Amino acid sequence: MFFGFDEDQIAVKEAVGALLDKRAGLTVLQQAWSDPAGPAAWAVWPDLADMGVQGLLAPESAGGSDLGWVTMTLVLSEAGRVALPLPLAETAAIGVPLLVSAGDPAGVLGSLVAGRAVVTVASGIGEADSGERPRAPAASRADWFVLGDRLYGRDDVVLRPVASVDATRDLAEVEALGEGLVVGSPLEFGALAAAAVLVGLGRALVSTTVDYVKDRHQFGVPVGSFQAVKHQLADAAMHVEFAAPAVWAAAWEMDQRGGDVGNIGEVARSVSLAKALASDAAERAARTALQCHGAMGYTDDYHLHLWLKRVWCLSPAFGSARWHRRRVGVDMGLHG
Amino acid sequence: MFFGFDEDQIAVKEAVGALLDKRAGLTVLQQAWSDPAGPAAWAVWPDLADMGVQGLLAPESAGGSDLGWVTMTLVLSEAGRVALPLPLAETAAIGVPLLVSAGDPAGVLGSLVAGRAVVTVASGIGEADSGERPRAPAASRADWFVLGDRLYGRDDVVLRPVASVDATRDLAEVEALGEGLVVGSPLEFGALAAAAVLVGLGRALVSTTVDYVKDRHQFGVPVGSFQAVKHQLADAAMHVEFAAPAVWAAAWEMDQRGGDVGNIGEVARSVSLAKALASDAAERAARTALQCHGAMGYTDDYHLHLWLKRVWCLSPAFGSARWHRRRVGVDMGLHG
Amino acid sequence: MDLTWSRADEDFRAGARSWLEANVPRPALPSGDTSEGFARHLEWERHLFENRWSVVSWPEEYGGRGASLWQWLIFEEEYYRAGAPQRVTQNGIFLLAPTVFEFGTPEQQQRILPRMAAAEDLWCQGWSEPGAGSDLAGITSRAEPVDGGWALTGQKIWTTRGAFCTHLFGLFRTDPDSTRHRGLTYFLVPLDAPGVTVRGFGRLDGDEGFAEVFFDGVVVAEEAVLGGVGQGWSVAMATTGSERGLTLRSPGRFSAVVTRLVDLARRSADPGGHPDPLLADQVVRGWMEAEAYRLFTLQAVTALAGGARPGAESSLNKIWWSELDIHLHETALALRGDAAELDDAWMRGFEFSLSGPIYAGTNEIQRNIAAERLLGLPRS
Amino acid sequence: MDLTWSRADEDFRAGARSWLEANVPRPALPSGDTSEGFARHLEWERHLFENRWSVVSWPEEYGGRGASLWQWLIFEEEYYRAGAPQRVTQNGIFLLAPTVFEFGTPEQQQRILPRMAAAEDLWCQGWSEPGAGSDLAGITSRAEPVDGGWALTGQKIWTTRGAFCTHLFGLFRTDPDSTRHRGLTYFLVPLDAPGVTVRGFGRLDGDEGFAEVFFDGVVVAEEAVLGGVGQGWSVAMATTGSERGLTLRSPGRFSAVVTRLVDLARRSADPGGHPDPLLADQVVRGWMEAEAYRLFTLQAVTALAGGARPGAESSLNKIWWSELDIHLHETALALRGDAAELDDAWMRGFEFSLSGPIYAGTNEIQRNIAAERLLGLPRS
Repeated sequence: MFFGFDEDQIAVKEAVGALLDKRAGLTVLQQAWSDPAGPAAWAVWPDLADMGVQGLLAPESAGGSDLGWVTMTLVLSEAGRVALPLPLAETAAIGVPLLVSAGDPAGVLGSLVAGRAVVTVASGIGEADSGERPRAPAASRADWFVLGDRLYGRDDVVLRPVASVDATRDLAEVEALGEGLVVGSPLEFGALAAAAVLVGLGRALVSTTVDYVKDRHQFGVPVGSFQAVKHQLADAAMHVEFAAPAVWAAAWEMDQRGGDVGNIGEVARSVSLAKALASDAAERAARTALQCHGAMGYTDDYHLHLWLKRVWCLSPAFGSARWHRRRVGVDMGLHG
Repeated sequence: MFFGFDEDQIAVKEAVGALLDKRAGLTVLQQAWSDPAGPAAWAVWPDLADMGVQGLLAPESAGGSDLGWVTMTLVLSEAGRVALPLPLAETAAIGVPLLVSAGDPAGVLGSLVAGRAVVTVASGIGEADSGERPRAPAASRADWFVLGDRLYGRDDVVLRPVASVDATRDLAEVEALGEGLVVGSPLEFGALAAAAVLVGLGRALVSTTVDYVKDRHQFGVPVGSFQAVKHQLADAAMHVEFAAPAVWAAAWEMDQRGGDVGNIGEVARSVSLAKALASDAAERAARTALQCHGAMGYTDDYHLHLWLKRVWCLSPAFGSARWHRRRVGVDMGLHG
Repeated sequence: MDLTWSRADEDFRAGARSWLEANVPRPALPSGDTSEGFARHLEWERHLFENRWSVVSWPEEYGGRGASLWQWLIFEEEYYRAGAPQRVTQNGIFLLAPTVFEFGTPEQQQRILPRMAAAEDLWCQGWSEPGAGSDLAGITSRAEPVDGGWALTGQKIWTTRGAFCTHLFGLFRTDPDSTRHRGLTYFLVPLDAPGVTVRGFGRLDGDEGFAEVFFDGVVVAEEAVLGGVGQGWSVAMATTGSERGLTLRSPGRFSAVVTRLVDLARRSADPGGHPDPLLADQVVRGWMEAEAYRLFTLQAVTALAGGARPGAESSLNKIWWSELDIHLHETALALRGDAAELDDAWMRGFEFSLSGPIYAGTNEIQRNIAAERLLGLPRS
Repeated sequence: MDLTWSRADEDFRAGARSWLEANVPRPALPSGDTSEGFARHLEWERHLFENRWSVVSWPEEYGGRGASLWQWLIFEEEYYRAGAPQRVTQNGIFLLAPTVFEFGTPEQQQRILPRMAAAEDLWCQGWSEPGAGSDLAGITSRAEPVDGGWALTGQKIWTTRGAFCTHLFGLFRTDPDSTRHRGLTYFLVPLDAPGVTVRGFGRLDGDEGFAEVFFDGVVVAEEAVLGGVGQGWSVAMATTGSERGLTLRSPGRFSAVVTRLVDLARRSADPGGHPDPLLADQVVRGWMEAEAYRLFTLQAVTALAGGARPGAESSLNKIWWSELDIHLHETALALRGDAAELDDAWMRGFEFSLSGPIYAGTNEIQRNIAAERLLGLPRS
């Protein structure tokens, strides 16, 4: 029993974190807000590939490192920390393992790992039919689209841009034209990846807010010295820190199963645990962050809203907390 | 439009409140804890009848005043305030109006109004079957038992005492022997009456706790000067004060329908509103009261537990908050 | 107790309803917090005024109908029910006007109120400063006496729709040696005066709803003072009571959202014809909390109609409606599933609801007020 | 990362499980917080000791097995899984013993620990005083030097099972001029010493679980001091860290409740075979929060096994498990419908769970600690 990270895992996380801080900081994020498909937003993508991030779940034969899900989720939480406006989860943590598992039917794994091609994944998984069409982020730049359990090339889809609350999402409705290639459901991979990003977003929201309330004075004292602020932040930090181990544990279990879509049902309960806790924790952190920032958080002149909106997008993605609790309840025989 | 009380209503409430303070104070309540059927606990019963309380919903022909539900709920909230350990709701607000509505088939209305006979009402209303037998409070002293929509005399039931968390409840399982008399469902009357008592309990819990935290010092200052304590109490007070008008409004609607069981379905939504809000508010007030009292609230040497336990008994009685929300949801077409 | 409406009130309701049905713009106007939308809203406001629905509770001489508080509630209920546009004049009508009625000179009332009702003068609120948000008493903007008036210097921030308005009401420090809430004065300032600079900036939802207003020796006349030099705090508190109390958040606003939410829930049904039972429960909870708010308000208006003054229970009011508003919108987004992220009316409403616990005194401040003034707990 | 147990750990688990299955008393013992129940519990504690399951993580010389932290966790998991009796010796074993291991002299360790493990000496905690609950530094009980030792005077309260114990550990003020947390000393006191008076009184649930302990010039020897005169605060904080941290609330405790709760939910099904979906959701939420607690604990034990010291995250731990415990029992009562009021094991468990956010430092204090020491927010 050892519930910690080994040196390699920590080294990868820190290297990616440093790269993101340097090449995907706040200025880049703000540029992505007005031009999500533009060169500024995407400049870090090849750097990430050079560092091997897109290939973390790919075998060495495809140019990957096969370091596995524990490393992947650590890296995704770094992407969440900086609110990276790129489809890293969709490409590296959904597209790659689906293609690996399906035997790379389109022969594109190498280009994904090399950072030359981009995968995105359409919504509509894990919720009752909302009457909306499937939508995918990074639609202007994606080369491959996962819809349901199939993969489509860019020429096999029709895209209609729609506005997300988070403009960096570059969202579009996706309609498939052809048959596509069967690659398997992205649900488990997507839910776990989103959970990891949400942990990073949640931690960043707590730490940004802690910094703000230490500095901001009202009534002659720092706002952060008021019990009402302290207690909200202590609760937010607690929920994020209790969600994080569930994400690492689900990643470890995924690695034990070899990330094979065939027997992925065995990890479903751990994935639901991770996603439910992470969605709830990140939503709480977002609400707390905004309330503790006061009006400052409510302006788009300040950067907080970029993290808030990402949480609002990812919390329901690949199944809300409620949906995942229900899935576990069904598994326990508590629902019809 | 006038959402207030008239002078008569206020006068009755104040007179009953004064009587309860004088004749059913803390000492009497503590005696009822060890001997709920004893003379000390019951001494105020004839006084209440002398004041006309048991007859508030009875016509003048039966010795009542027919003052109606608004006055009745005001009086019941006073009973909640002092945690009166007697079946006033069961007798005056359920037994009497059921018998009035049913034409007094047993000919007992006069004795109820005069305080010479006592009605109790069995549980099991408004919840899924819990597998338990119906239970009624004040079982040792009750003359009449409402089970389902029927009334049974004491000789037509078998009683087996069972322990409630609230020893003043004098609880027993009730098994009916005969056919009984059909008097109609006690659900609406019971839910509204319990809601009124819960508002009184909730207000008392808030005010007792406010007094305690003003007095209790820690870290050199009154506990009540800490924001964490203030905010919990402000929230508790808010929920109780927003529940109260819903109780009065449901009572007014009940009066408009003449309290007739025949068309009582028309007030069901208002009753559910009142009971759901009152149950939730009283539970919150109980939790807050205990937390703000600290260890002091956790001893049976101190009186707080008597109010807490009454809340725990009445909050689920005649339908929990959840049950009443579901009933409204069904009415709105939101549940199958 | 009598929870029925009088015949006169029912007639008033019928009149409001039929006028609104015939006049509310379709499709709905664009957001009033953009410059294009604001202009469209102004047309609507002036149309309201011309038909005497702009300020129903004001005396007829100022453009109102002398309607009772009850009728005002009825009008609001009908206004929201009809899906009529957000009132871009609300900061003047609901926040400044009650103060002018109470503290203004007859000259000020004549000069200010009719033009406000007609949406000729558009008023924004200058309360917050970079260093004084929830802590209003930390204001440092100052007014110095000059010949025939005052010179204003300083900066206001978070001024809603400041970039679109013509006038500002705000607090300035007239006694330079004063601290905290002493030595403040309430000023009425035209935004076209020399030395005023207004910079609009965006809200969370992307609308340009906020402004910073800079004052660089802006000269105003003596008549720009409302309620007496040095009396600014108590005059402002009256306005603040109004903002936190009944006026901004009439129950009809939330009842209208509940109606839309129930409709959304019915349309979000699974193949069996019903929404997720957990969300159905949240919808009913929202209905219950909106009903409780309506009833609490009826109780409060009964007291006001009987001569009571608004008290600290308005703090409870503000906590309740702001949390209710968030709850309703969160429930709607949950019903939307992962389509919640679309930038539509529900998401916009959700974003706006999140400002509720912040503006007009944060809910933390409101809980302090309720604890100290209603419950009598000691100050920290 | 490796979330599998070693072969040795699996063997340890199998050994514990089979012994517990064969030895746990059936039917369950009466509450250990009544005098009759306490005696029955002592028999059990001695039986545990004789089989070396009383203090598995202690060195063998004191009656333990020298088990690792991991094995201690495994034992606890099996202990709760088996429905074994509440440990009435827990205040000694889990709160005092770690302090004796860290601060005790070899003589104290030899004298105290084996008799504690064997349930010969029964230790209760004397922290709180009528004027010092959450604010431990407000202690006024004092110790005055006398020939060869100290004379203790004062009053302790909320001493769990004080009426049944033989010894007390507690803080007394040795420097009469000191204030707050300076000048306190940690004493070990036999309750049969002349001048000690113990008055038991009831808890919320009716059990006589509390005591007041009065000291009227009680003379103790120099060896009654643990960890140095005047060092009481830092010594006590070590114990408090222990109380708030891992020891009292092993994850197995909550996992066992979850198992019973899932079972209750299945039995509370409607005619269609399923419980109310809202309550099913609450059951799953409880399972998730218990799982999160288990994983958080595994992470923390990994750090401890790697040489880390317990830190302020133990405050988060305490908030989490105490709120989880209430949530689990509230859900159970909701499943019971209006039968919840029956004075049964679920109601008893609910009542006990409500003490969680109060004892061992209220959750308000824990949130302050987490905010200040983990997040670095300024003190008030």
